[in-house]
Amino acid sequence: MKYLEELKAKFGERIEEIKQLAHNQWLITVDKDILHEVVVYFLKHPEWKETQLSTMVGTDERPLRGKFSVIYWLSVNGNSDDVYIGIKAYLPADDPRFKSVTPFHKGANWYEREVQDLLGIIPEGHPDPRRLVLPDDWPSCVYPLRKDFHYSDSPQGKKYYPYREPPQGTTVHPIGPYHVALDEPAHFRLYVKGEEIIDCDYRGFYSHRGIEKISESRLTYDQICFIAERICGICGFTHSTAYCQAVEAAGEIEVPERALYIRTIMLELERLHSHLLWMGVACHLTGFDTGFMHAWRLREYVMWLCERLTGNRKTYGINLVGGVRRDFLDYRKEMIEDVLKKLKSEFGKLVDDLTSTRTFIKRCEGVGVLPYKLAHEWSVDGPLGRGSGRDFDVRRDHPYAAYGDLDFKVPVYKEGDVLARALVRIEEIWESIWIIEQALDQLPGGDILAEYKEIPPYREVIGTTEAPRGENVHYVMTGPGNTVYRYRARAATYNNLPAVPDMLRGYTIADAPLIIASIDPCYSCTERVQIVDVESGKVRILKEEEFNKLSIKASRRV
Amino acid sequence: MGEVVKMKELFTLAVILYFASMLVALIFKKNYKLSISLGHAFTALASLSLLGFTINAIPLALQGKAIDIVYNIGVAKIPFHIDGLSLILCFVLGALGLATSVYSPKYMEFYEKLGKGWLYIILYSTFVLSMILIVTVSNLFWFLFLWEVMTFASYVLIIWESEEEYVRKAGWKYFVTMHITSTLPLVIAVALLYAKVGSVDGLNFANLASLKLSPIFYVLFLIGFGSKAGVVPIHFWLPDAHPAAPSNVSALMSGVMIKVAVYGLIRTTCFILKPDVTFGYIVAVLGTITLTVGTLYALKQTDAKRLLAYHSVGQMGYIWLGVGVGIIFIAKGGAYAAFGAIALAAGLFHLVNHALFKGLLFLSAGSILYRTHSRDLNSLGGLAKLMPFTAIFTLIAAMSIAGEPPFNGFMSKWMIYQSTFLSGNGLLVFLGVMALFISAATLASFIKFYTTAFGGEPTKLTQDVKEVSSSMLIAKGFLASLCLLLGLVPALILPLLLSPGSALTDANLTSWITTKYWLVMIKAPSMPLNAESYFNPLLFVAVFGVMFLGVFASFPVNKKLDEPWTTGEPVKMENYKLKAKHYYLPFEDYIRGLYHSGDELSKFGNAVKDALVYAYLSVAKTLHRWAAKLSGAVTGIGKWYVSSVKEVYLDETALSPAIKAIKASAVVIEELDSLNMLFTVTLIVLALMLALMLL
Amino acid sequence: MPVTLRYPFTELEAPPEYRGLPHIDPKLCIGCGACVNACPPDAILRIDDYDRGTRKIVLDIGRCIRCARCEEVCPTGAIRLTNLFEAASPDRRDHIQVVELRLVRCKVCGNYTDFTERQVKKALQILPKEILEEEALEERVFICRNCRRKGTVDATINATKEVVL
Amino acid sequence: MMEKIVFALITVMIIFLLPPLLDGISRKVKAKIQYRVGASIFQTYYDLQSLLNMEPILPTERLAFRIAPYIAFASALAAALLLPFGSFVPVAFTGDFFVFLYVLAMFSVAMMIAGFSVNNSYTNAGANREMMLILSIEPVLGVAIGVFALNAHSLSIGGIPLNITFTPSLILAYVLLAYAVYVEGGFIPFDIAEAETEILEGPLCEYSGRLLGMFKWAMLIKRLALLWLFVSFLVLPIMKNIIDITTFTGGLATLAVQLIVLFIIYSIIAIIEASNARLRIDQAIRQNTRVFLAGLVVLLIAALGW
Repeated sequence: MKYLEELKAKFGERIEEIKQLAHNQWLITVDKDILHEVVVYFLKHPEWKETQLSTMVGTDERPLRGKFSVIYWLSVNGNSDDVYIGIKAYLPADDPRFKSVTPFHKGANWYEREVQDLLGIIPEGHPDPRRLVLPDDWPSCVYPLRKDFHYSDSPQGKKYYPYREPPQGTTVHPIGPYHVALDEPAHFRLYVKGEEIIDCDYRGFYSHRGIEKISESRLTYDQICFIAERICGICGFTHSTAYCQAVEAAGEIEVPERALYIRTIMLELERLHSHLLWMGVACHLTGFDTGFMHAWRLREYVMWLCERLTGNRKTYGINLVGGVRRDFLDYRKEMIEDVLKKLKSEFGKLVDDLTSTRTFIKRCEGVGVLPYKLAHEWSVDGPLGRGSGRDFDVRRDHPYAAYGDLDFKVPVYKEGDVLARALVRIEEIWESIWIIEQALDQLPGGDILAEYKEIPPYREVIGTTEAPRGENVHYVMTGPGNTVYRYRARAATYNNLPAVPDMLRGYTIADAPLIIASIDPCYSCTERVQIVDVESGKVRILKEEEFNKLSIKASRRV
Repeated sequence: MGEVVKMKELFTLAVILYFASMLVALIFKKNYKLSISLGHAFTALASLSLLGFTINAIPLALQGKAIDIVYNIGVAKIPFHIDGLSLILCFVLGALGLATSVYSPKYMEFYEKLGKGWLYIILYSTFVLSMILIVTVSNLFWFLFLWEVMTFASYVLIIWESEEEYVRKAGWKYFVTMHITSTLPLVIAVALLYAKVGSVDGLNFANLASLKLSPIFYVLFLIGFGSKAGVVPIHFWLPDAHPAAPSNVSALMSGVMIKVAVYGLIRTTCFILKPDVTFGYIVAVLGTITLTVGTLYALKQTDAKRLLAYHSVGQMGYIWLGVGVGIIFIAKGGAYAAFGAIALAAGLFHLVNHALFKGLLFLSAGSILYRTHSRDLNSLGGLAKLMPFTAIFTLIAAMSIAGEPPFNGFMSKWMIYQSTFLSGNGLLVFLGVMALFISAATLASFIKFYTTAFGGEPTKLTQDVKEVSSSMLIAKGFLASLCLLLGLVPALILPLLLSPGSALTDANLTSWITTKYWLVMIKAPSMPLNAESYFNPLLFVAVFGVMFLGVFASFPVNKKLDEPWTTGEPVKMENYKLKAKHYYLPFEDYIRGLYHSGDELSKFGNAVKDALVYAYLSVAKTLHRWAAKLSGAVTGIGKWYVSSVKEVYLDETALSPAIKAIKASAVVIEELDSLNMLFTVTLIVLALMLALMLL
Repeated sequence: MPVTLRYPFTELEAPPEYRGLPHIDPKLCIGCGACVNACPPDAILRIDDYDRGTRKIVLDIGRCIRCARCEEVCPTGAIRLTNLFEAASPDRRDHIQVVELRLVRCKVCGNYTDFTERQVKKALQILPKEILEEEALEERVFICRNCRRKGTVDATINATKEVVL
Repeated sequence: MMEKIVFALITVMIIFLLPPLLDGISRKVKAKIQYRVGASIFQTYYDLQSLLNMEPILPTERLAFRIAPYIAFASALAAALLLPFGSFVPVAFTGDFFVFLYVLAMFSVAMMIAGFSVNNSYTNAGANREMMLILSIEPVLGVAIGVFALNAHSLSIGGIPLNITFTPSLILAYVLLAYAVYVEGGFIPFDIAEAETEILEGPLCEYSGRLLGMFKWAMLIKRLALLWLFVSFLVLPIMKNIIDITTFTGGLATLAVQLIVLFIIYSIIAIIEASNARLRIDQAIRQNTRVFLAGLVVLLIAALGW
C-alpha cells in the first residue's frame, strides 16, 4: 500500500490509525473533520480509475466506547493492488455530525440519508436530506438501528412524505409502487411534458424487512446465512456467500477448497438464471412476449438444475459459515453438463432471435444512456457500470471463492444504453457457462465444511461478491457469543438505483419501464435493513398473531 | 309576382332594421346595457327577416331565377341581384346573425368597463349589413365599396379592447395586410375594368360577364379574395386578428366574413370570368396547402380562440378545395360538368357548415372566457361538470368540425372526399388524401380543445364557475341543432347548394346526385353499376341508436365513484392531467419540418407585405406630391395621414371623418370620370386606402 | 412441444433432492427441542405445560424457510423435509403441526420435569449399559432437576456430615 | 326472404361471437410459438363473461367516460354491419368506404375522449398515443383508398372488390391496405396506445368490470370489422370469377371462403405479433410516414394507369 505513505504525508497527524483487517482490506481511522476529504481524496485519486464507494456503515458503538462511528468503504478496482479501504471516523454520542460527501460524490447520497434515518447521524451539507429508508408514518427522532431500540417495537407517527414540487408546467406521471412493469414496489415520480420525462423523484424502501436489526438482535452466525440469502429472491446466494466470506475472514476460518468450487458453480448458475430472467423481463416490457417466454424457458433449465443440486430452485440454503452443506455427487455433475450443453445451443439461438427482432433492438438502442462520467459519479455497479465503459468486476479484481483459479473475460461496452447493458449480460452468460465448465473440471475432492468455534468479538470485516447486478458488500462487526454486533448488507442495486433518475431524464414514459428495468433493479435487496416489517403486523390474523407473540417470547428466552 | 315583392320587402326590412339598430343605439347612448340590448333586439329581428327572406327565396333560386332590387340613394343607384349563391350566404348571415344577436347582449357585459355600447352596435350592424349587401349587390364598384366598409368595421371591432398591446398589434396587422393584399388587387382589378367599361354602371356583373377579359383578373381576384379568406401564404394575419375581437364578433368574422371572400371568388371567377381548369387547380392546391398548414398549426395551439382561428384557416382550405375541384370540372364540362357542380356544392356545403360550427365554437370559447376570464386551455378543466349545456353544444360543434357522423361537418367532408377521390385524377386524389389526413388532425385538435376545457376535474381557476345565462345557451343551442339537422337531413340545403353549379352548367344533376331527405347518393363519371356512393344519415343514427341503447340497457352501470388510480402514492389531481400544450408532442416534433416551412412561408408572406407597405408608402408619397396639383383637399388629408404616427388608436372623433371619407370616395371617383387616366384613379383610391389605413 | 404443464390439473412431483414441507413423525419425536434451537425463523416452538404435564412441539410451515437445519440436528430423524410443496390452504391452522409429548413426573416431588418421557427413553437406549449401572441413572432420570440437585446437595451435605462426624 | 334470415343469423353470430374466438385462437397460436400449452381457445369468452358480470368503479363523474364503452361498442358494431358477408350486407345505411372508416373511428373517438376526461396521466398518455397513431396512419389508408378509387372508379365497399382490374399498383394498394388495417387494429408492434407494460392499457386504465368488458369486446369487434374488410377485398374479386355470389349457394360459399381466409389472416397476425416488440410512438410515426411516402409512389403509379 504505497499510497498510504502519500496519505500520511497529506493528512499527517489527523490520521489516527491504519490497520489491515484481511489480506485485501485496510481500515484507516481519521479525525471526523477530515473524513470527507479523505474519502474524496481516494475517490478522485488520479491513478485509481475505477474507485467505487462500495458501502458506508454507521454503527452505534456507544455500548463499546461511548461514540458513534461511520465507515466509508471504498473498493479500488482495475489495478494490480486492488484493495478495499475503509475510512472510519468516530463521532461524539451527544452530537453525531459529520461533513457530507454527497456534494463531491453523488454516489454517497443514499448512504448518508440512510445513516441519518436509522442512526440519527447527521450528514452536514447534504443536498437532499429527506427521509430515505423509514416508512412515511415512522415518527421522527426514533432511530431503529441504535442499540437502545428493541427490534420488536414499532412506533406509529403521521403519514407524510415531502415529494418535490413538479417543475413548472409539468404533469406528474407516477410509476409504482403498484405498476405492472415493476416486479417489486418502488415509486418513480416522473415529471413529464407529454411523453417526455423532465425530472424524476424516487421513493422506495417499501419492502423493508429489518433483516439487519434481526440479525444483530437474535440470530446466530449460522442462522444469518439463511436470512442473508433471503435478502434477494434472485441473487440470494451471492448475499449469503458474501456474508459467509465476511464471517470467515473475521474468524480466520479456512474454507475447504471443494466448498469454494461448489460456491463458485452455484454463483455462476445463479448469474445464468438471473441474466436470463432479466432478458425475459426486458422483452416483456417492450411487448416482445416470445422473447420473454423463451428466455424464461431456458432459465427453467437452470432452475431445475439448481433444484436437483441444492434441494431448491431458489434460496438454495446450502451456505454455512465455513463451507457448504450439500456436496455435488457424480450424478449431479452429469446433470450440470447436460444442462450446459442444452443451454449453449439454445441460448445462441435465443440471442440470434433477439438481435434479429428489429423492433426490439430499436427499443433498446440509444435509450437510457448513462455516460461514463455519470456512471463514475454515481458509483454504479455491475453490468450497468460495464455497459457505461467501467472496467471492473469483483470476481477479477478481488478474487473470492475459486475465481482466482479460473479464466474468464469481463465484457465492457462504452455506449451506456440499454442495448449495451443487454449485450454485457449476454456475454456474461457465455462467460458463466465457461466458468462452470472449468470449475467442474477442476473440482477438487475433500471436505466441504470447516468447523469453527468462537469467533473473536468486535472484529470488523467485509465480504464482497459480484452478484449478477453488481457488487454485493456485507460488512460484519462480530459480537460476543457467536452473534453479530453490526451487520450491514449492501446489494448492487443500492448503488445503481440512485442513478436511474439521471438515466430517465430526456427519454419518454414509454422508455421508462425499460430503463428502470435495465439496471435489473432488485428493490428488496436494496431495502433489507432494519426493523421487523410493520405492514405485515397490521394484517395478520389472530392465530398467527398469537403464534408470533409466542415466537417472539420464545426467542427472547433463547 | 306579388310574392317576389313580399320577398323584396323582407330584404329591405332587414336592411332597415340594421339601420334602426344603429339609431336605437345612438338614442340610448348613455345606457350601455340598454343600448346593446335594444340594438341587438333589432339586429335579431333583422336576422330573422333575412332568414325569412332566404327561406322564401329558395324555391325561386331552385328554379334558376334571381331577385333583382335597385336602391336609389340619391347620389347613386345600387343594384342587387340575389341568386342561389347569394342566398347561401344570406342563410349563413341570417342564422349566425341571429345567434350572435341573441348571444351578445349578455356577453357584452364582459366589456362593460370599456363603455361605448352604442358604437359597438353601430359597428356590429355596419359589419353585418355590409356583408349582407356584399353578397347581394350586383355592381363591382359597390361591391368594392362595401368590401371596404366591411374591412373597416371589422377592424374597429378587432381593436375593441384597444388598451391591450396585442390587440392593437393584431388590428394593425389585419388592417395593413387587408389593404395591401386584398383591397389593392381588387382596386386594381376594378380600376382596370372601369377603364374598360368607362362607367360605374358598366361595372354591373351582368355587363362584365359579357366581356372578354384577360387572365390577369384571375390572379388579381385570387390574391384579393384569397388573402381575405386567409389562404396560405397570406393567412398570418388571421390567427392574430380573429381571437383579438370579442368572441361574438370572432364568430361572425370566422363564420361569415371569410366566407364572403369565397363568395367573391366564385362570383368573380365563375360568374364574371369563365370557370377555368388551371385556375381551378390553383384554387384546389392552394386550398389543400391551406388546410394542411392551418390545421397543423392549430394542432399546436393552446389558446382557445387562437386554436379556433387557425382552424378557420384550415377549414377554409377545405372549402377552397371543394370549390377548386368544382371549378376544374365545371370548366372541363361535358360528362364532368355535373360532377363539378357536386364538388362546388360540397365546398359550399362546407362553407355553410363551417359557419355554423365555427360560430358555435367561438360562442362557446366566449362563454368560457365570460365565466373563467381565461382562454388558456392549459389552465382550464372540468367545465363539463359546471357548464353541462355549453359542454354538450361544444362537443356537438367539435364533432361536427372533426367530421364525425352524423353531424353536418361529416356530410360536407364526405362530399369533398367523393369529389376528389372519384375524380379519376391522381393529383386530386392526392389532395383528397391530404384532406382525409387533416380531418384526423382536426379531430385531434378538437379532442384536445374539448377535453382540456371540459374534461377532467375542475381546476383552481374553474372551480367556482357557473353555467352561462339562458340567452347565451339558446344562441348556442340554435346553432348546435342546425349542425345536427343539416347533418341528419342534408337534403334540406343540398338543392340550394347545387344551384350555383347547375347555373354554371347545362348538365342535368338529378341523374348524378340523389338528395332525398334520408339519402344522399353520388355518382361519378365512369362509375360502374351499383357502385354509387351513398349515405343515409337517418338510418345510421337509427341503427347506432338502437345498438347503443341496446347495450346500454343490457349492461347498466351504477354510479360508484372513487379517485383516479395513482399507482399507490398520492398525487395531486391538478398535477395528474396532461396539459394542453403537451398533447401530441411527439407528432408535432416529428412534423417540425413542416412547421418550419410553414413559418418560412408566413415569413415570406410577411416580407412581401412589408415590401408592399414600403412600396405603398413611397407611392403614396409620390401621390401626395401629384395630388397636390390635382386637389388641395385630397392633399390635405393625405399629408395629414402620411405624417401621422404609425400606431393606431381608435377615437370617436377619428371615426366619423373616416366614414365620410369612404362615402366621399364614390363621389371623387365619379368626378374623376372625365380624366380617364387609369393610373391617377388607382393612385387616388390608394391614397384613400392609405388614409384609412393610418386611421 | 409445449414445455408448460396444465398444473394444478396434472400431477407434479418434485425431484428427490427437493426440500419440501417439513413433517414431524410423532412416533419418532422425543421432544428434545434441538430443532427449536436450530431453526432460523422460529418456525418450531417448544411449549411446556407443567400443570398438565405436556410438552408441545409446534411446527408452523407458514413460517418455515425449508432450510432443513432441523433435519440435520434431529437426533431421531423424526423431522424430515418431504418433497411435497403444495402448502396452500384456506385454513391457517392447516399449516401448523403440533406434537404433544408427556413430561416426566418427578418421582420425588411429583411435579413435572422439563423433559419428556421419550427423551428419557431415548437417553436410556443410547447410553451404554455400564454407564447406566454405574451412575444408577435408571432411577435418577425420573427425578426433576430441583429434586436431583436437592438430592445431590443433600447427599453432599450428608456426605459432609459423615465426614464431619 | 329465408335466405336473408339465414345470412342475417350467420352474420350476427360472426359479428358478436366470433371475435372472442379469434382472439382465443390468436392466443393459442402465440402460445404454441412460445412453447406453452396456453389457455383454452374459449378463454376470451370466460374473460369477457367475468368482466361483464363485475360492477365497475368510476374514477370521474363525466358522462363521456361512462357512456364511451357503449358508443365504442355501437360504432364497432355499426361498422361491421356495413361489410359484405358473402353478398349480404346486413344494414346498408351506406355503401361508402369513408363512412365505414368514420363510423369505426368513433370507437377511437370515444376511447380518446374517455381517456382524456379523467385526471390520470396514464389514460391521458394512452389517448394521446391513440390519436397520434391515427394521425400517422390516416394518410396511408387514404392512399390505399385512393388507388382503389382510381382503379375501380368507386368508393363503395361492395363496389370496389367487384370492379377492380388487377394492375401492379392495385397489388401494392392491397399491401398498403393490409398495413393500415394492421396498424388500426392495434396489433403488436402497434399496440402503443394500450401498451400494458408501459402505460397500463392506456385509455382503458381507469375502466373496470362491465365497462372494461364492453370496451374489450368492442375492440375485438373492431378488429374483426377491419380484417373482414380486408378479407372481403381479397376474397370477393376472386370469388366473383368462380361463382355467382348473388345466389344463395354462391353467397354461402363466398362467406365460407371469407371465414377461412379470416382465420388464416388472424393466425398470420398472431405470428407477426409474437415475433415483434412494441414500437415507441415516435418510431411508429416515423415508420408510418415512410410507408405513406412509399404509398405516394404507388399513387403516382396508379395515376399513370398501371
